[in-house]
Amino acid sequence: MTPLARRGAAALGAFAVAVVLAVFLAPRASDAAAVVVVAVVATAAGFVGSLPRVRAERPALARAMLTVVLVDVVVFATAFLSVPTDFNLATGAGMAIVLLGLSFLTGASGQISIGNGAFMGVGAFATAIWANHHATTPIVVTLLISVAVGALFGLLLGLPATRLRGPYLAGMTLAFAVAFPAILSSFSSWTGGDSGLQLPNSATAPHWLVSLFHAGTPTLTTDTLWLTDVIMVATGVAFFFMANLFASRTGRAMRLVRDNDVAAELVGVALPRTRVIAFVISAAYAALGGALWTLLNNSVSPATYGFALSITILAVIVIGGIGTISGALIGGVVYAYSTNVIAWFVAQTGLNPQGNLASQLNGIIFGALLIVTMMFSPLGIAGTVRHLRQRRALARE
Amino acid sequence: MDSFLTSRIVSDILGGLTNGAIYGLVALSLVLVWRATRVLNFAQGAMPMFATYLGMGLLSYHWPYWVCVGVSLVAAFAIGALTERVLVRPLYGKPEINPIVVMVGYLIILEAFAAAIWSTTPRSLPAPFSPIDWQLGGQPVGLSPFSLFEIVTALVVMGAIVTLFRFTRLGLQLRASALAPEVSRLLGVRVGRMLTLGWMLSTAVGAVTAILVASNFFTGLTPQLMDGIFAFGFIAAAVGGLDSPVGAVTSGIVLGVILQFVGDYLNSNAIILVALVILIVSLMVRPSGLLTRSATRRV
Amino acid sequence: MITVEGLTVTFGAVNALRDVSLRAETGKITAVLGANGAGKTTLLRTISGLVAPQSGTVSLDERVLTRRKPEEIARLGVGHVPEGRGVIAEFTVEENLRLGAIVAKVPLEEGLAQQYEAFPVLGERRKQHAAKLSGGERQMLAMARALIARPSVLLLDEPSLGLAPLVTAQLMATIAELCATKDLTVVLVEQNASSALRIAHHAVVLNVGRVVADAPAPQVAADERLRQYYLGMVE
Amino acid sequence: MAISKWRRVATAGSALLLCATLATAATSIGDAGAASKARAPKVPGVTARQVTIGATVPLTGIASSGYNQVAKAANAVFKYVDSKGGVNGRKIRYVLEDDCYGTPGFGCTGVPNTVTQTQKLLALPVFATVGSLGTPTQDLVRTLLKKNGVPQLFVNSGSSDWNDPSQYPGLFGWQPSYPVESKILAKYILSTYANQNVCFLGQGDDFGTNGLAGLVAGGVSPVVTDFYSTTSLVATNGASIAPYIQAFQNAKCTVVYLDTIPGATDAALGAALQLSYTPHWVISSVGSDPQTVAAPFKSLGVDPEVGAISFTYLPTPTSASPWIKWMYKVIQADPTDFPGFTSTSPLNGNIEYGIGFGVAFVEALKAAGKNFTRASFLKLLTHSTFTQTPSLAPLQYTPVNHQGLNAGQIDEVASATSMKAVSNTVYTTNSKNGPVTVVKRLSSGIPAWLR
Repeated sequence: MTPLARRGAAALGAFAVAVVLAVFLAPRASDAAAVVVVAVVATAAGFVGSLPRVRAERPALARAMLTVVLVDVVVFATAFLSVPTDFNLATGAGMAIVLLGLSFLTGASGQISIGNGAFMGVGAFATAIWANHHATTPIVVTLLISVAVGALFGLLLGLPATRLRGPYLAGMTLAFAVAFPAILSSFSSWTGGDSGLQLPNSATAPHWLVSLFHAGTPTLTTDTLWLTDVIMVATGVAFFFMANLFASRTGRAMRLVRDNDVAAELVGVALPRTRVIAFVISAAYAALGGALWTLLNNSVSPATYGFALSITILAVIVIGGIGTISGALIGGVVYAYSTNVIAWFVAQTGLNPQGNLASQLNGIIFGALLIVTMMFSPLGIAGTVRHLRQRRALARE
Repeated sequence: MDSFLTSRIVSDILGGLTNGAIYGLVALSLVLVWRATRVLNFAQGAMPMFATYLGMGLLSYHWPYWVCVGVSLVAAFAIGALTERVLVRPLYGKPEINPIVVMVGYLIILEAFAAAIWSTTPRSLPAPFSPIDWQLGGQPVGLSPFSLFEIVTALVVMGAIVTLFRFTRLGLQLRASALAPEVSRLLGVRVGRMLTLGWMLSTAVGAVTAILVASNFFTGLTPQLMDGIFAFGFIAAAVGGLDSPVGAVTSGIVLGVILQFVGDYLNSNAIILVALVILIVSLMVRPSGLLTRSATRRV
Repeated sequence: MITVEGLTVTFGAVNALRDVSLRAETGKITAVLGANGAGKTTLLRTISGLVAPQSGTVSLDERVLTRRKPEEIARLGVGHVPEGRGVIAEFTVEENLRLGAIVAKVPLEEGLAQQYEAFPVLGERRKQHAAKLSGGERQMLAMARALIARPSVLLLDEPSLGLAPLVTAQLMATIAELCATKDLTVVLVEQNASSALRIAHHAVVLNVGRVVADAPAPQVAADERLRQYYLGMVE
Repeated sequence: MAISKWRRVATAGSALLLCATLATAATSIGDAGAASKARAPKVPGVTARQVTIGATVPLTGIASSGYNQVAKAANAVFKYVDSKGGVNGRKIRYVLEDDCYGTPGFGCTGVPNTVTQTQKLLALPVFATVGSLGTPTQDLVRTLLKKNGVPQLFVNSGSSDWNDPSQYPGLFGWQPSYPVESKILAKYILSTYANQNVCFLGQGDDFGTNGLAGLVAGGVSPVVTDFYSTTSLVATNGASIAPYIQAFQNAKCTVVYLDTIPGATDAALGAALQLSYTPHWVISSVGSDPQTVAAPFKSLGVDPEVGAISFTYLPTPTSASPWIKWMYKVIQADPTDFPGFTSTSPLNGNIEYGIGFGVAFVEALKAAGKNFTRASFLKLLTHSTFTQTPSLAPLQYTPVNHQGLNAGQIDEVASATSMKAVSNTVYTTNSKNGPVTVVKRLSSGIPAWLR
């Protein structure tokens, strides 16, 4: 069988499975039709995107197709999952966006930030504050505003960061993360102090969108689902841009900076500028993730965006694979489901779930994973998988 | 004269010196590790916290106070040595983010273990001296025997470290190992041991700090004891320059005094914000610290 | 006496030294010559334990040095003045010397006095930071720092690098004198072959990690082929 | 060059088009999911033999000391009831999720926020959340729980946010609201410390602002009012409180009113001790539990809290209330969560609190009968008055009042482990400008089925 034929067969098989699933699981004809649309788009995109010729000659198109497939599959899946699972997935997707930004910062410029939880908070609060003052602004616009505010903060902190090397930069971002909730609290007339803010309109779908796509008024559950899907699409768009950025000239220049900044300077890379750009992009991504969390939670509080979150972000990206795109996505999944897994584990051990040890297991496991990952496989799960595949490929030759 | 000594400004200065002494000690312990091994130790608060639990926990078995302090220091030496040998040694020569991440993981683990073993309920540590301010004419002067003890301890520890580094054979080897490990080895210096010793010293300085903190702020000994203090200590170390022990203690003390005035005259919720601004501004002016001699970057 | 037998050192896929054997006699100067990248520095670093060889042994008199740590080898009496001198710029002259005396068996004050006598310029500038010294003075300091420990072997890596010809000549004279009076085993790595050959008793020529000549110094100096192809000494 | 540029534009365009298709498909799929999710069990979290309820509480982090016992004490009640055959044949399963009070701090790494933890409870599913802790944390999940139709019962906080039946019909408080408490304390201040300077320190959220509002409504106008931020408190190990106390001393306040959590109470008392500043302390019930507050001072030999005035809506452990004996019995029957608890162990305010709302829940469940739904349960609750309950005065809900308790008495910190009643008069008032009056009808003893 030629590779082309094999791909074609696989795509057809996936299509068939999707249609069967759709017919059995969706009770109404219109839903079945929607599922079929998704299945067709996914299958076609997957087919086109995986063609070797497309991948070689039109990498951006291939990446777009890959994005579509990923998002389609997840959105397709969410329709059949329970509401909390959806919520977990959406939370993880928001986190994945943050991780994409951090991964880019580290992977492309060799810098590390321990303050991305605070940048998330910037986006989260920007959304809440804007929505409280301008309730009629479409959600997409509010999101864009939040991203811009996040980027601005990134620029403010990134300017001194251009002159700092690793540990100083890490320390400065750490100080920002520690200070951030207290800063929010001291501007309480804007931020609601320690109590935080509620979204005024409870993040209902914009009416034009609802009337366009939903038959009646959205029910409680569809409301959540709608948000989940929006977040998935946002994650897809963020992923697509990041994938292009990694492959672009800027991305290459940044990797050069990471590997050898003296050499990079010699070949004409403007060091401070590249560092600032990387920092700003990671802050903007973090802000988008935070803004989406605000929509998802309907509310925002300073304490959520404290130091613990920044540390958790660092932990999940390291476990997923810092500096890689797939690592960010894996990290998002780890974030979404790790506590469930740990809770399950606690149940298996028979420890008193309210006891000292059980309530600290989260920390013990996360800490141990961080150390073990950095010691034995610094590129995390993504790096390990890549390594194993290369080894297998070598063994085949 | 009495009214001057009990005035707001004087009591702010004295209170600031007390807090600043603690910041300075944390900064000093960071500098010790940084000089020895070029690692910014994010577990710098958690390691001494653990040692303090091990040592001062013996108080509940009615061990004498100073013996418990001694045990804490010994525990700190052991934790410092073990950490350097097991966790840090494999990281030399790796990209600079690796030790950062590992030490963050270590911090998480240490705090989780401490909470799992000793719970998060604060433990009360007796202060060796009265924590109640002296009075003049019925007015407190902003200084208690214990806070004086804190300031003196900070200065003594700094003095001891400076003496060790400047005037002893061991200090010479410690400095040489940090500055030029390869050359030092060629001259017969047991560099590995010196690096370990750097971590041991740093953890011991940390343990002194942790005991003071746990006895001082009426919050008792908790697993998160050093979290906030660490941030201020780092700011002091970064402003003073990570290479300079004297700079670290000095800027810690200055930071303490400034923040005391901010808390008193501005708002105590603004303390952290001001500290952050000080950090950012000073790093913009002198990226390698205000009080270091050279601003050259090591390649 | 330093004996090197069948030494092979590789860095990744590159062979830095291939089956190198040589012998540096006590009280003699053995020059190791060769072009840039011939493996001279690697040879010295392997002798003093900084580089672990793939195979082969290094011995000091009867004692095997291979697989010992550099600090142990230093304590056995091997002094190594590294390329670029390795003077600690942040230290004062005296601190550098005190560091050198860590492994010394004689009292510190006695050792310092001796070195200040041998290198008066260092005595004059003992409180100054090494960063302020000139190239020649730094080389003096590096040698004094190695000698204060009273080593039986002195490994010198390109001592003439970056020095003016006159200073180089002076330095070579000092080395020759030291070797004669203290019964030192000197291994002198040099790219500046002519000045090294002037004082050396024996010479080994390396090319791409291999020994291409091992003979008394005058003989090497007279070999037109060696001079031309490996030592770059074209008149 | 020009061609490749066009190619890029075309690629980007096609990508966007795909995303748009996707959004269309995604949103229409929502309906499919909704339909499939509609076939849920009749009463979520309720089976023939078990009722599952849950709460988010701080088991780790800065707020965990003391507060981590509250829900465990409630659970002790449920275990005790279960051992007697449960309520209407059903046992109660109480699931606690740690949310670390949402506070920043290294100790809470890997602990998700309140929203995520609440989602986990929804996934179980739970019939209701009962006794979740914290004003800011529970504010965050009000909408979420409402959307999912999950009752949010007996929130562990005295904020007036829980009393908003028109917006949140499923939301119920339990303890007296902060304004009620501070108004009753204001009456005490006016009568006992007439014409003295009062200073106020409150938490920088609803807790502090509601408390101050009640104090002012009660006729006390503090000469200095300050609000601390919990995040600063955490970051400075309590040192951020000291300047406020210094300011109070400078203002010559002889009465200091604290609306603080225990950690902040400690910081305030400690700072005053250092300054040899000895005002009359009046401390909200939230932050006055003697045992928790005394912990850091244990080795000093002084407990600066002794003599402080506070407020309680539960019987003091030294009182003759039959409930106190019962509480000891319940806690001693649960050695898993309370190891080493004996008849001589001090019964602290946190344990009493947990038992208090635990009993309230089992009584409500008992009243709801064998067959109930979320709607019928809530309807019953809004028309209930529980007179046989641990609180001093009966617990009452009406369709327009979801606050819960609204009465209590003044008590005084007698030692490092106990409170004593200043008098046995129980007062009540409302959150607005109503007068403070004496409650005539107090709670009676323990119902037979609970004994």
